[in-house]
Amino acid sequence: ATWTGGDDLPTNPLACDGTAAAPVAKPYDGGEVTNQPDRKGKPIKVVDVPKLIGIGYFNATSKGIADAAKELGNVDAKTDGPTQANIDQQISFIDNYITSGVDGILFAANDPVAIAPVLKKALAAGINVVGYDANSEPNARQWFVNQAEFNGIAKSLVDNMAKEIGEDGSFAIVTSTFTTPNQARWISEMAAYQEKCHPKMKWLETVEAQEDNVLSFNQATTLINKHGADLKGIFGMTSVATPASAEAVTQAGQCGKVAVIGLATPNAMKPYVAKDCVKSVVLWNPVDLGYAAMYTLRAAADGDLKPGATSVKAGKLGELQVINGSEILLGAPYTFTKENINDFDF
Amino acid sequence: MTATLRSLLRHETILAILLVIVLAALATQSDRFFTTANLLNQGRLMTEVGLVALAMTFVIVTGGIDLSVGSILGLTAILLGVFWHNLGLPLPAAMVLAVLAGGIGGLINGLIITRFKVPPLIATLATLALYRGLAEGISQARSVRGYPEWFFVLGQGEVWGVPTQLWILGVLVIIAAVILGLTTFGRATYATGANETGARFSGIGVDRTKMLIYTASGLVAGVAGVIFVSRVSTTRSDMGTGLELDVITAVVLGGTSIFGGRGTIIGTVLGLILMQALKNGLALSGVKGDGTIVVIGLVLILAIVASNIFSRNGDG
Amino acid sequence: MQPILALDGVSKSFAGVHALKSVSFDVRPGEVHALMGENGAGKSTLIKVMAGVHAPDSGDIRVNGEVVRFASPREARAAGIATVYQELLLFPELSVAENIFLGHAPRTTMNALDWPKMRNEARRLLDDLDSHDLDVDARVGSLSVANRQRVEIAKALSQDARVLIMDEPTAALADADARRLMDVVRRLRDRGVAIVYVSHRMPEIFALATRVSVLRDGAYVGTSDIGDITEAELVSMMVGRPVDQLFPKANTEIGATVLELRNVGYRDEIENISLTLRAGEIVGIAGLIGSGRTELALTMFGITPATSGEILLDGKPIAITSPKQARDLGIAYVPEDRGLQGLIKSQTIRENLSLSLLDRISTASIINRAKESSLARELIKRFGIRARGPEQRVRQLSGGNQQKVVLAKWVATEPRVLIMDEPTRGIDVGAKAEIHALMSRLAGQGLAVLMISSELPEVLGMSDRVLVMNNGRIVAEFDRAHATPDSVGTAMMQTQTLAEVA
Amino acid sequence: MSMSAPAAARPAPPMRLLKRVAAYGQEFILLGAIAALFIVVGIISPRFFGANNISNIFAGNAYIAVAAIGMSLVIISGHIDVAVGSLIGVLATISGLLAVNGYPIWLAWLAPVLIGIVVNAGVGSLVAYLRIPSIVVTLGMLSILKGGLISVTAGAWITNLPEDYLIAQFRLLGVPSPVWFMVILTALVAFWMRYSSFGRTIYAIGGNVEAARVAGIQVERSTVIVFAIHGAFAGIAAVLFATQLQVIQSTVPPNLELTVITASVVGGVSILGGTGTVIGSTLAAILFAAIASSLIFLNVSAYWLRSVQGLLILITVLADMARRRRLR
Ligand SMILES: Nc1ncnc2c1ncn2[C@@H]1O[C@H](COP(=O)(O)OP(=O)(O)OP(=O)(O)O)[C@@H](O)[C@H]1O
Ligand SMILES: Nc1ncnc2c1ncn2[C@@H]1O[C@H](COP(=O)(O)OP(=O)(O)OP(=O)(O)O)[C@@H](O)[C@H]1O
Ligand SMILES: [Mg+2]
Ligand SMILES: [Mg+2]
Repeated sequence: ATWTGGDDLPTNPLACDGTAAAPVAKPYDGGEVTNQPDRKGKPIKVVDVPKLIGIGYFNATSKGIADAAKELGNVDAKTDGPTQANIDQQISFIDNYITSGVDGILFAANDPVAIAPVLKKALAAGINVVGYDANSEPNARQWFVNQAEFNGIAKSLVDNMAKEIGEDGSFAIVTSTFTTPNQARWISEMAAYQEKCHPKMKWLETVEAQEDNVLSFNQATTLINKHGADLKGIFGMTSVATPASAEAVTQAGQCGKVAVIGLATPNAMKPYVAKDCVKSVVLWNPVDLGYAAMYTLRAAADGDLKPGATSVKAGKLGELQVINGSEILLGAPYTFTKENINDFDF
Repeated sequence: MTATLRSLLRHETILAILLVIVLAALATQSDRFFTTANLLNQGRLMTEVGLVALAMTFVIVTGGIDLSVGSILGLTAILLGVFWHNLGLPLPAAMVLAVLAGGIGGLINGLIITRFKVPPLIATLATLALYRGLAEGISQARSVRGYPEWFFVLGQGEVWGVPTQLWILGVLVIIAAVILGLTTFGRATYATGANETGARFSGIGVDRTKMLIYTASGLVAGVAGVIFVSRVSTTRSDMGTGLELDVITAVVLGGTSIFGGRGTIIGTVLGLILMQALKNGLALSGVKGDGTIVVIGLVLILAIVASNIFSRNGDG
Repeated sequence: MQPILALDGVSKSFAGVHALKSVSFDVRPGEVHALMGENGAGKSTLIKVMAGVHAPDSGDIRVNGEVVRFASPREARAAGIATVYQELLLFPELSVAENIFLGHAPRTTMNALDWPKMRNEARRLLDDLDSHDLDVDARVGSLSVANRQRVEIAKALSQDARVLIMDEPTAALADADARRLMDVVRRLRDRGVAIVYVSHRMPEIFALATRVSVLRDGAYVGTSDIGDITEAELVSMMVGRPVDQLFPKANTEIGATVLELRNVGYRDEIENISLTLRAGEIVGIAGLIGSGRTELALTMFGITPATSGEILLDGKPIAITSPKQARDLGIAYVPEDRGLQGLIKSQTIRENLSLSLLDRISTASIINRAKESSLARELIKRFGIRARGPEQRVRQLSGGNQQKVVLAKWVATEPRVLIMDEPTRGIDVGAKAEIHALMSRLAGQGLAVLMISSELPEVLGMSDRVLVMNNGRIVAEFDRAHATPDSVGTAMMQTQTLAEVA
Repeated sequence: MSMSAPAAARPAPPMRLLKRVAAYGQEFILLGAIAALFIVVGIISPRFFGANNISNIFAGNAYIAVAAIGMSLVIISGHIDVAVGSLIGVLATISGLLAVNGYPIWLAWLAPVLIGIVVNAGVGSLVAYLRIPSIVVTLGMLSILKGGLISVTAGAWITNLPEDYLIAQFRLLGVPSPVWFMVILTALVAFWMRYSSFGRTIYAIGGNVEAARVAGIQVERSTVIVFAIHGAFAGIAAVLFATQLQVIQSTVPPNLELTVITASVVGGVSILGGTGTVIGSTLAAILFAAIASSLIFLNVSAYWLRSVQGLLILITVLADMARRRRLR
């Protein structure tokens, strides 16, 4: 089945040769905090509400936030959120923290539109709001720390796959659910980029496996059994699906015959990379992402990061660039390989 | 007060006392808990669960259960978007049609249960998957957004300083309480749950009663779906996932017997408030989400244990 | 001879109800000791104390002279006491064989259940009870009440008990089956088993019992050898007063035809039923078990709507497709199984009494509670229901009083046709007389009454006309003058043979 | 004219066989459904018959089948457990933590079973002695276990599992060990349910508690034991679940309780208690795996996957209802 999903947003594939698209200068389109008290240099209380808690990825961002808070010294940060990626519960969590009176909110949105009203409420209550990982509508938060742009991730994934399975290879995708916004965007961008730059590659199908280890494994295994030698590569779209797909390939004895490329955290992938079953894992460093988000929030609270700024200082990460009006770019996605994967621990 | 009323109210009394204690305790933990603004806001957040819990009370009193409500909510949300955005219907018409579609979902549950005598748990377990699947299939994972401003009055606005949907919940609570407590239909509901054969042999339209109740359950889930969309400004096919567990917890906490024949709307409302107060109050007191879940689980078990012990002492 | 089982000053109360007040009772090997009393007198409670279901509040239980305490029914059973309970306690989803042997099934050498042996033994026990047609593999849930009763008895017999307690074992049986059962009881008695026997049927008591003991309101009244007492004396011991005549059939004026059935059938259960019911008339239906009498009633009441034929009310064709519709047409049905079909036992008397006439005590669907309560109080008084008040739960009433609630509930709908299925099953003589009197009175007021009963004397005593059913058909009709035990009985039997030949 | 009607009247030998078939009807329906699925899908896409695919279908849901064995016992005894998914999540995490923290492997395998027994004996005690409906207790347990697990682990994945701990990846005679577990446990329990007195006790309690009580069955104790056995199977399922991959997610697998309950009831276990077999629930678990696999093979748009699953459940249940009505 071909990909029909995602959202109605236009895709914007990057140039095949990797020349960066000229950044479009865009005026600040974030939201404004009303009646923000003077927080400059004062201790602040911050809550981080990720999409869900209890998965490796958000454990890592949460660690980055904690690291940054400790480094800054004047931030009291904690992470709390739903146990399932559920828009409604996430909203309730944020709402409760607004009532309890925090100074800053960090979030990774389960749904950009659904989360907007409650974030606007936070802004109206004088709370600094910064997103990371998954954006909301721009005017519902001040800043968004973008780990890597959708089209950048798409390019990185598809290029890596093409390198491993050849320009005429066939591949399939294992994703969480078709409704997860980030994954849906990535897949749309991947489709567009593959069409444009690797037109002979064949996209076999996309299967859903929720954020469930064993289900991902079963789905990937079935893909291998179904397509046999036709299947040259599997994309894992989540930090759950990628190791499970690698496991499926391993247990099917297809290492080296079926490539696994995907978004994943290094720790979960180390065994497969070590055994050469997986050659490249694409991801930014989620610890850095959380770290940058925390610094951005602090800067916004201090009044150092104002609309119109072109960069922000983020501790050990240095200066980060502002793009798209109100987004802060963490950097290009990172490709973990056998050579460097053991340098990371998250 | 008559003996029945007393015995019926026993669990509710315990619950009410428990609620007062919990509210007092939470108020001492955080001075932001017991404020009008917070309480009204909590009312807004619990409306969808509350609406569905009202219908679920009837369902459980008949000795049934409806696990498909969360999926119906998701399906109506999607249909609202599809009717309005893809089919170009006026939004009010789309709202009505979406709610009706929820009713049809409930009607199908009722048909499977009454015509084919499939136990409600199994029937709605199947439609739980079916309706969610339809929502996914119809939406093809697309969201519908960009609703006009007036539509958000329902889920985000206020009327006389009180969240709009809380008025709807309030009105429906009264209607449900009157129907279940005072009318012939309510009596038929209790009789059906206590002894279905006996009710049928007494000239009660048992199947009709059940059909109406399951249909109403679907309709109310549809209304909750529309309110939900208005509250969060978007439609997604995974809306309402897991709603059934919250709803059933509220109803059971409210003293409705899972075996049927016993339960009140007052109890359900108390159960609902207790649950929401715990979620909110604990969060405000600095307890994390997972800790709150644990507390709610414990309260559910302890409340039922307590009322069992008290009522057994009472009955002898 | 020393009693094998004896109770000494046993008391038991439930939430303030003194069900037993210092009762003494014993039974010896080789005798049938009948236990008598009105509904609610405490017979079943006494039995449950002997069977280890209830622990007595005070008093002693002795087995072979030694004081014992039964902590559970298992211990009583281990002491050789087997019980057939009044409310049949069977497992509907399990087979007949398994129901009989549950808890003491034969084992193979490997200690696994020996299914073939279990089935054979079950077959043997059922054959002993002359129940050759009862399949040992049948699911008990699919059996008729009478067959379930047989399973219960086979279950008790399977334990090789020294004491066999039977609580109204014949209540659900037709005469012929009851006689077969009595033969079995005699055989066991002659084998030296001690038997405690509860029944409301006087003839059985006089045919079977060696001694009889009477309880009244939970108190022990006395014991007598059966030869030393007359039926009238026994009745007045039970009731504490002389009882009105049984079968007080008043001659009433029979009016116009109210309900007429023409060639009515339902699937292959009943066929070609034609009958007329007239105002003021009591029509009795006799028949053996499974002859389709209940099926006919269910069809007339809309539970199993007719699949063929015509039904006319006041000469106008009608369709009865649901009980609700039947009720609205003025047809009432007092069902066979009062616990399941007649009552909502967990609800109060008030709620039960008003359930079939809710429309009449409500305005715009809102129930008028004052009206409901006064209606309940009035009916309790009118039908002499012995209860604390309208708010008492029906579950707590004795069988006879429960039956009166069912009757009251239906009479209160002011029906034109009253169908009664086994209206006095398990009812004591006092209550029975009251119900009979009531039936007469209702007919006198112009009701058309259709009475199904397995007690031939009741059918003959109460009916203006008697229909005999067999195999789902009406095979004979007698008017009061010609309905004698011989003629009706012969009709029942003859057709039975005919059916077997066919 | 239905075939079972004359059979009911006089069971001649061939009719008796038919009746047996009818009595085990749900198992035959499921077997038929599985066979039909295999044939249809296999014809359309021969790779469906690949040895790997068949073995994956059987192995993939084996832990669900094992959990459904315990669940079936609970449902047959007239109760239900909606917390089984959370329990499996907790037990899998405990098992993994033991394995990576240097405890003996056998302990990592055994501990979940023992803890499952203890926890569910507690649940069973609340149900049996305090007379709290099982759905209420387990609804509470669902929250407690799920919230508790996340509080304790914060969702940290367990990696670096020792190779010899991964029991679900072992093979015997070329067959994955989960399949052995599933088949052997199902057969053992099926046999035990039919030939042991405790097995029959479970049916008795579920069929009619009052009758069971007067038949001398210690209803309360038996209920606790049934729940404890269910806990043991949850423990085994958790170990199979935990060792299937080289990482353990240490969260509660979404909707697992619904899948397990669905396997039981689609397998023919009456939700009202008193009837059913574990063979049915195992077949149902296999059917689900076969459906999930088939849908991918048949190129059914994954968007419609869940509707198809829902419909199939409905059809199986309706077929069962029709059969039962004919049986009556
Ligand atoms: N479990 C119980 N709880 C409360 N009251 C009970 C219980 N069992 C019996 N009773 C009461 O005890 C009294 C005696 O009842 P019992 O069933 O022993 O009467 P019975 O003589 O067997 O009557 P019947 O002829 O109608 O069967 C009745 O008033 C009944 O309501
Ligand atoms: N195979 C069966 N499955 C379920 N119920 C049955 C079956 N056979 C009989 N019954 C029920 O048993 C009762 C008696 O059946 P039927 O109407 O055939 O006989 P009857 O003449 O009324 O006999 P009885 O003297 O037992 O009342 C009815 O309630 C009927 O529904
Ligand atoms: Mg009795
Ligand atoms: Mg009958």
